Parts: sequence; C-alpha cells; structure tokens
Amino acid sequence: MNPLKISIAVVLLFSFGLFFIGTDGFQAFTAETARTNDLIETQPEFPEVTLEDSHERTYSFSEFEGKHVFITFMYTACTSVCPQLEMNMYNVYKQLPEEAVGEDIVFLSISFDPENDDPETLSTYRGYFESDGETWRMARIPDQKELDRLLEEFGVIVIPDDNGHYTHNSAFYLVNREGNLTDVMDYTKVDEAADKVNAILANEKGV
Amino acid sequence: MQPIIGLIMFLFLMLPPVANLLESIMIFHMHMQMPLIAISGFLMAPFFMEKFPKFFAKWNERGIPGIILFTLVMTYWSIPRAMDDALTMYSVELFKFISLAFLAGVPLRASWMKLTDFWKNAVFVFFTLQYGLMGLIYLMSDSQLCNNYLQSEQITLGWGFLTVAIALLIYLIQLVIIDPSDYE
Amino acid sequence: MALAQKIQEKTQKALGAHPADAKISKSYFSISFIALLVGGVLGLLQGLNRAGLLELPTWLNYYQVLTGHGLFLVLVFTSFFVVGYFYAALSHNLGGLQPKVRKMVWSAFWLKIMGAVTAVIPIIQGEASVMYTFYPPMAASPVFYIGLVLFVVGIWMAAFGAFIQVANWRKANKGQHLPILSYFATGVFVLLLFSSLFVAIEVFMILPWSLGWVDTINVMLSRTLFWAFGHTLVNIWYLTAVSAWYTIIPKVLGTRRFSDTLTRVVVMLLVILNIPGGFHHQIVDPGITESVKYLHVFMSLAIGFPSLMTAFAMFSIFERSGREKGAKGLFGFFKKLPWGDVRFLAPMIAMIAFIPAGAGGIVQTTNQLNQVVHNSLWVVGHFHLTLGMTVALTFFGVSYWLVPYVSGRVLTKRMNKLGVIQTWIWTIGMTLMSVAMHLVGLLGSPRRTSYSNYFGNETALGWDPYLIFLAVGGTLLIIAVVLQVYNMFHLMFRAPKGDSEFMVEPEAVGGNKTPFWTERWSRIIVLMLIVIAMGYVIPLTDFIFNAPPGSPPFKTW
Amino acid sequence: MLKHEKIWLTVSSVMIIGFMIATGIQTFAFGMGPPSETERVDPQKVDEHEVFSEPGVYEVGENKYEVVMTLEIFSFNPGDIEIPAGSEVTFKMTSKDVTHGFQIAGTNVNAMVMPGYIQTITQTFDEPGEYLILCNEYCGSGHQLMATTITVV
Repeated sequence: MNPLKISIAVVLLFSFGLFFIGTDGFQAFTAETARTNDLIETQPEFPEVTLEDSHERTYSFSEFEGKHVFITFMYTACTSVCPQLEMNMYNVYKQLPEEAVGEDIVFLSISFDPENDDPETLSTYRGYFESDGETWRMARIPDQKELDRLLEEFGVIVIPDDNGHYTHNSAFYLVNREGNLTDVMDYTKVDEAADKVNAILANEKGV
Repeated sequence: MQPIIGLIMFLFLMLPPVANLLESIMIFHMHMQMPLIAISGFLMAPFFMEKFPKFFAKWNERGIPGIILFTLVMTYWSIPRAMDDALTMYSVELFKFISLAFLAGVPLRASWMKLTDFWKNAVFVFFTLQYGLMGLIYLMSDSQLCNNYLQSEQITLGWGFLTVAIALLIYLIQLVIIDPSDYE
Repeated sequence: MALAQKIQEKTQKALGAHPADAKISKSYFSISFIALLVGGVLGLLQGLNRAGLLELPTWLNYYQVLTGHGLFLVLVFTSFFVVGYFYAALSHNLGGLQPKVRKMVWSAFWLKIMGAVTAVIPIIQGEASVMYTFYPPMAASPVFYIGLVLFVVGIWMAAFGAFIQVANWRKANKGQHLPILSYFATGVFVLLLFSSLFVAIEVFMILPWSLGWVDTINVMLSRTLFWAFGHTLVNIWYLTAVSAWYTIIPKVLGTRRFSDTLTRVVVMLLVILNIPGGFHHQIVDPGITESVKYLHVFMSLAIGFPSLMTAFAMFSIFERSGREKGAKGLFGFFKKLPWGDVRFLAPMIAMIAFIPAGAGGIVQTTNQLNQVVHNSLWVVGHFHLTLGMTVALTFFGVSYWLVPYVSGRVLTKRMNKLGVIQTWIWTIGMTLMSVAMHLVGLLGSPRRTSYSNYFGNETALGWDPYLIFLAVGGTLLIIAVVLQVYNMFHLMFRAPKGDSEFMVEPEAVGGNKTPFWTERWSRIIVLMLIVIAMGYVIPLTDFIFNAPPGSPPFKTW
Repeated sequence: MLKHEKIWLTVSSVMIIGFMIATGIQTFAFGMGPPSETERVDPQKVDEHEVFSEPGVYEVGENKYEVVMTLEIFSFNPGDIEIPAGSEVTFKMTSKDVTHGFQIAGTNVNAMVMPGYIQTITQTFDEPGEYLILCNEYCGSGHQLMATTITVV
C-alpha cells in the first residue's frame, strides 16, 4: 500500500465516521428528526408541573391520569406557526370519535409565554379554534422553572427575540395513559396524526 | 506574517460576542462564520507546512487526500443538523472551529497548488452542484430544518446558496467559453 | 517594453490622437461641460433660495431645480466625462479604437443624450420632481423613467465597447499586461455595468406601475436596488479620479508610477468591494435588523482599505519626486511640488479634500454616527466635498491637458494661469459651502428642503447664518464653472495648434514583474458577484418574501 | 512590499477594526443600535390598524410614554406634543403615503418612516424646552412645511 492510498483511506474513513456520528447513522439530517427519534426512544415522563388553564383552574398533570393527552406548545402572540399548529390540532380533534374525546383522550395546548398568556388571553385565543376548554384545554405553566423543565424534557426549543416573539419548534406530542411521551408527530401531516391516534384508541378497545 | 493574521482571526472568531453575533443569523453562520474559520486555517497553513514538510509531502501526494478532506468537511457543515448541534452542544461548537480551520482550511492550502487543473475544476463543479442542491433543499423544504432558526431565515440561506452556485456557474461557463491561451 | 510597442508610441507621439477617436472624446467632453454649466446654474439658484435670498417662481420651484441639478451633475456631467476620458485612454493605450467600438460608443453617445433629454422634459414640465433618488411611492411621469432606461442602455453600450476593445487588444498582445489606464477603464466599466443592472431592475419595476398597469410597488425593494446603484455610481467617479492620481500625477511630477501590482490590486479591491457599500444609506431604515446593519458597516468600511492604500501611494510619489529634486527633511518635498501647474494643482487639492471627505464618509457608514447626520445638510456637505472637490477637481485637472491633446492644441501659459485661478475660486467656494453644510447639518438642518424657518422656530432660525455661506459659496462656484467651461471650449477650438502630450506615466517603480493574476477579470467579476451576494441576499430575500402590501403611486408635488 | 507600507497597512487595519469594535459595542452592549423595527403594516389600511387607528400620546409607565404617530403629506399626527421632563418617549410611526423622515433637531432622533413598515425610536428628554420635529426626507412640494414640535415641561 502506498501512502497515497493509505491517506485517502484514512480521510474517507474519518469522513464516514464524521457523517455517521453526526447524523446518527445517516438517520437524522436535521436536529428535529434526531430529537424526535430520541424522544420516541426514551419516552420521558411528563414532569410534575402546575397548569393554569383558560378557566383559571389550576391542577397538576395528574389530572389527566388514565387518559391519553395530545399536546402542542405555543404562545398566543405568535403570528406565524402557532395558528397553523392549532388549526391542524383542531383538524385532528375533529377526526377522532366523539365518544373517545374527553374520555380516552384529552387535548392540551400549553403556552410557553406565561407572562402574556394569562387565562383571559387564553380564553380569547381558545375561541378562535373552537376549543371547548374541557376536552381541549389551553393552559399556561405559571412557574418558569417548571416550564423550563418540561420544555427541556420534551425537547421543545424556545428562543425569545426582542420583539416579544419566539423562535420555536413545533410538533404534536402524544402522552400515554401512564404519563409517558410515546410519540412526536409532524404537525403538518394532520391525517397521518389522526390515523395514528385512532389506531391507538382502536387497538386498546380491541384488547 | 500570514499565519499570525490567521491565528488572530481564528481567536477573534472564537470570542463569544463575535461567535454569538455571527451565529445569530442562519446565513451568517453558514456563509460567513464557517468560511471565515476555514480562511483563518488557510492563512495558518504555511506554519504547519514549514514545520512538517515531510508529513505533507508523504501523506498528501498530489494534493488529493487533502482536497477530499476539505470537501467532505465543508459538506458536513452544510447539513442543517450540524449547525443545530453546534449551537446546542459545546463540544460540537469546538469541533466546528477545529475541523473547519485545521481539517478544511489547512488541507485546502496544502493541496491546491499541487492539484492538476482537472482536480481544481472538479472541486468547482462539486461545489457548484452542492451549493445549487443545498439551495434548492433549503428553499423547497416546507418544514423548519433547523430548530434554532426560523423558516424565513432558511429561505434566505437557500438564496445565499443559490447565488453562490450561480456565481460559480458563471465562473465555470467562462472557463468553457473563454480560452485563456487566446490572451496569455 | 516590447519594440513594437515602442514604435507604436513613437508614432502616436508624432501623430497625436487618432482624429476619429479625438472627435469622440471631444463630443463627450462638450456635453459634459454644457451639463456642468446648466447644473451649476441650477445649483446657484438653489443655494440662493436655501439661504432665503431668492424666492423661486412657481413654474420653476426648488424641487424641480434640485432634481435637475442632481441629474445634470451626477448623471450627465460625470458619466459623459468618464466615457470621454477613458475612451481617450483606450484609444491612446491600445492603438486606436476599432471601427466597431467607435460605432458603439457613438450610439452610446446618442442614446445617453436622448435619455437625458427625455428625462429632463418631464422635469421642466413639473411632472418629475422626484430627485436623483426617485424613491417610490413617489411616482414621476413614465417619460422620466423611459429617459433613464435610455441613459442606462447608453452606459451599457459604452461599457461593452470598452470590453470589446480590451479583449481584442489582449488577443493581439498575448501575455502582456493591459496598460494601466486601460486597466482602470476596465474596472470602471465593469462597475458601471453591474451596478446599473440594479437600477435597471428598479426602473423596470417602476415603469409598469407608473403607467398604471400594476397597482402597487414594493417600496423597500426599490429603495435597496437604488442604493446598490446610487452609491456605486459615486464610487465609480471616485475610482476614475483615483486613476488620474496614480497615472497622471507622477507624469506631471516627472517621476515614475507607484508599484504596478499595488495599483492593480487597488482597482481590483475597489471593483470587488464596492457594490454592497451602498447599503449604509439605509442604516436608519425600518425592516432591517440591527445585526444585518452591523455586518454592513464592515462592508462599507472595507472600501476604506484601498483608499488608505491610495493615500500611501500618493505620499510616496510626492516624497520620491521631491527627493529627486533635492528636497530635504520630512516635509521638504512639499515645497518642490509644481503648485503653479493646474494639471497638478487641481488633482492635488482634490486629493487633499479627500482626507476630510473620506473621514466624513467613515462617519456616515458607522451606525450611531450616521444616525446623527442622516439626511441632514451634513450629507450634502459630504458629497460636495467628495464629488464637488475630489472628483470634479480631478476631472478639471485632467481636462486641462486631455482637451488640448484631443483637439491638437496646446495649453498656453495664460490658460494655465486662468486654470489656476479657476481652481482656487472653485476650492474656496466649495470649502465655504461644504464646511457650512457640515456644521449646520450637525445642528439638524435637513437636506433637500427649500428655505423654511419652520413657522419661525427658534432652532431653525439659528441655522440661517450658516445657510448664507451656501449662497456665497454657490456664487463663487458659478464663477468657477463659467471660467472652466470657457477654458474648455477655448482649449477645444481657440487655443494655438500644437502637439500636447498624453500625460500618463507608463513606467512604475519596483521593476518587479506584475503577476498575471491581476489580469484575470473573470475571476475578479466572480468574486465581485459573491461579495454582492453576501451583501444583498439577506435584505433582498427579506424584502421580497416578507413584503408588506405594496404602495400605490403618489404625486405629492 | 516596503516596510513603511506594511506599517501603514497595519495601522489602517487596526483603525478600521477599531471602528467596527466600537460600533459593535455600542450597538449590542449599550443597545444604541439604529432604529430597526421590522414589523410590517398595510400602507393603505393604516387607519384600520389596531394601533395606528388611534394616533396619540399614551402613558405606558412611570415617566414612560408611547407616541403612536402617523406621517402623511405634510404633517405629523399627533402634532405639538407635550411631555414632562425626564420621561422616556418611544415613537411608534408609520407613513400613510410616501417615504418620510423623522428627525428631532438637537437630538439623535433620526429615522426613516416608510409606507408598509412600522418604525420605532426611543429618546429620553431630560432638558425642558421646545424641540423641533421635522421631516428630513423629501416628500413633495410642502416638504419644507412638514414640521411640528415636542414641548418638554
């Protein structure tokens, strides 16, 4: 073997390693995919936080024990992604069987802007999406520490800018009856998400 | 002189406020900071080439291993994931600085003069295609590719890639239609 | 120097300029100096009005005059001069213009005249008081924009003519470096071509809108496109002046040029870095984030590098020339300079003026300082120092030998003396005016405003004493303009016949062979395109893809 | 390259970099960046806008005021503003027609106000007195009359 061949081999091997490690074995070319894959694998538990919803009720997450929870993260001043996210959530909501909603599954929109999104604001915002406040609740987490922990656990990245807006990633999160995160779904694919949830619900009925 | 300027530039780019500013906007991060780090390495290269002439002569025959390393490292850093990781993980950020300077900038300098015209043009063709392709990916993608940057910034970056690709394409076209031997 | 070239130069010296080419330059200079006269008179009217000394009639209001002043001086005077000057250089350097190129530059001439006339008609009618910057949504008569299109197409013709001439010369003289002044010419025409592309796109956006075919226009986009052109244009005149400093001054001083490589690098840098520099006109605009603006400060300041290199080169030439003449001490060379020679005096004052002018430019490219002076009379003072002194005086200095050269006449002692007087009057007038403008600008007096004391406001009344200097300076300037125009036409048609020398020093010091990469223009252009992309991709994509609803046309005058 | 030339180039570079650093520190550390609001608005529907439908001076905090202002040929609305000394005033502006300028003579308040964009600029007025507000971007035949005042009492 001459040095040229060896050095080319080393360079190629190094680069292969770099790309392999950097993309989790050519699985994840965006951080979002990597994060989702990771979350689905580790299934973190929803941490103990206190929610305050649009009806000014406060409760911890155990309120939903025994039910699936379909979650999105948003803030009401958002003009770009969030309205779309919530609209898509509404479309998923509509596609589920009426009897299951509220019984087997609850929808929850969590605001990561507790300072501005007080119950009154959330209540107004709720109206835009025909959320009933019961089977689809909108809530904030008043305690910033608790909120940060939840965002950290669920891999939600929220970066405030100077104008009261945030850069953030968006997805549908599904927490199972035991309070573990089981799936992170692409929020732009409404039908796919609805089918998935329906399948889970149907599956459980079958058992 | 050049290696000192390179080193100063490298350290300057590492200063937290400078790094933060350049990383605050997606296109600055990819098309300003990263090339600047590579350029700092390019400037530092003579220091290593003089210090270890044998190493470069033996292991970088005809410049080919070096240019492959340069190309692949640069390509790696155009993946959206890599950029996100650099922002969230300190180790990746450090690796970004080291790899772009010493595994892209240095090998580029150590290789370029040794390359034949064929290889030089191949590098231009490769980057034209890569930039064009990355531009289209960033422009066409419906979803947010980087968690740390907005989708609108992604479009800007896409146009950045495309315009550089177009400039490179113009360069390639003139290589084809203008024969330098007519003038030189 | 190759033998063939030596012979060529000998014959050229004997024959003077090629008559057909001389006619081209003479025609361009004639238009240029007529524009100077008209623009100068309009400038005087403004100065008098602004000082509150003259009330303009309603059929010729201040803003009409101002639009005309800008158009005649910034577009017509300068662009005609530049083409005339560089075509004389191309003809002299490259063995006469080719017949095809001659045809092109003549069509450029008529296109530009047609364009200028077409644009001036609506201004006179009061249908286009939109200023040199013609910001939408202010909408002038479509005729105005058509005039601008013709003018730009004319510029393109002249640029392509120059490229063809240069390319053919290089084919015929393989391996040789382009003579330095032709090298400058190439740089200038490359910049003219690429920067005017931006304004062409802008005008093609405006035209259907001003005709009513399209309802609204993207305000920020057109403004950004304008400044990509508007500022580069100014720097093109500056680069032209620089070309004279590098090549002509050593000849007048009887010494050799500064390092050839460095001169060419300066041209390359000015070409590559120039276009994004225009962005600093938008520092206090909305819609652009602070970080983008900050990075643009660097893009603007980068032009400072070649300028500072030029400053060094010039002092180096003065010093060497002084030493050769036996000057002693650190500044002894200063006395040995030929202050009585207008061909030296005018460009020398121009260079000195560029020291404060350049410093003022740095002030304006810096975010916070810009905020203090933006759109105040300071800015007007600044560009009268750069254009009115640095550029115009260099042009005048050049014309004192170039006009006799192309006319086959000589600069007599008497004309030289008249030229010296003219230069000093101009210098005093412009200094008074621009210093006053800088000062009153700092106090807050705005630009582009006819006389107003803002309903007797105390602050505004405090500006009046300064504004008087505008009238005084303007009056001196018009005297200088008349003198200059007289001198030029005298040198063109009346001066005694004889052979004048083409005042460009071909030889540079150093003797090192200039590397050939300086001749690879395609590479320079690609680099320039990448730098333009660096500067403009961010704001342009933002203004296009995040545009607010557009604006309908307004006629507010 | 000559030795003097190297020195000169180094000095030039240091000077330009120095300018950059000074500007950077002022912009990012002291928050003295130029007015750069990025919000958009429909220039033909300014009157229906949630904020700009009611121009005026609003007290938003202790010694803090917000002036919601529309600019149109050839006036500022609201005009003749009065505020107490020592207050921090944020001007929130947009244009209803062409491009205007907003300058308060004797202060560093200087901003472009363009149709389609909201512009904000903040200034603290410590010295009592009457300040001249004027339009410094050519906007038409009455441009020289486009002015008003802000009185600090």
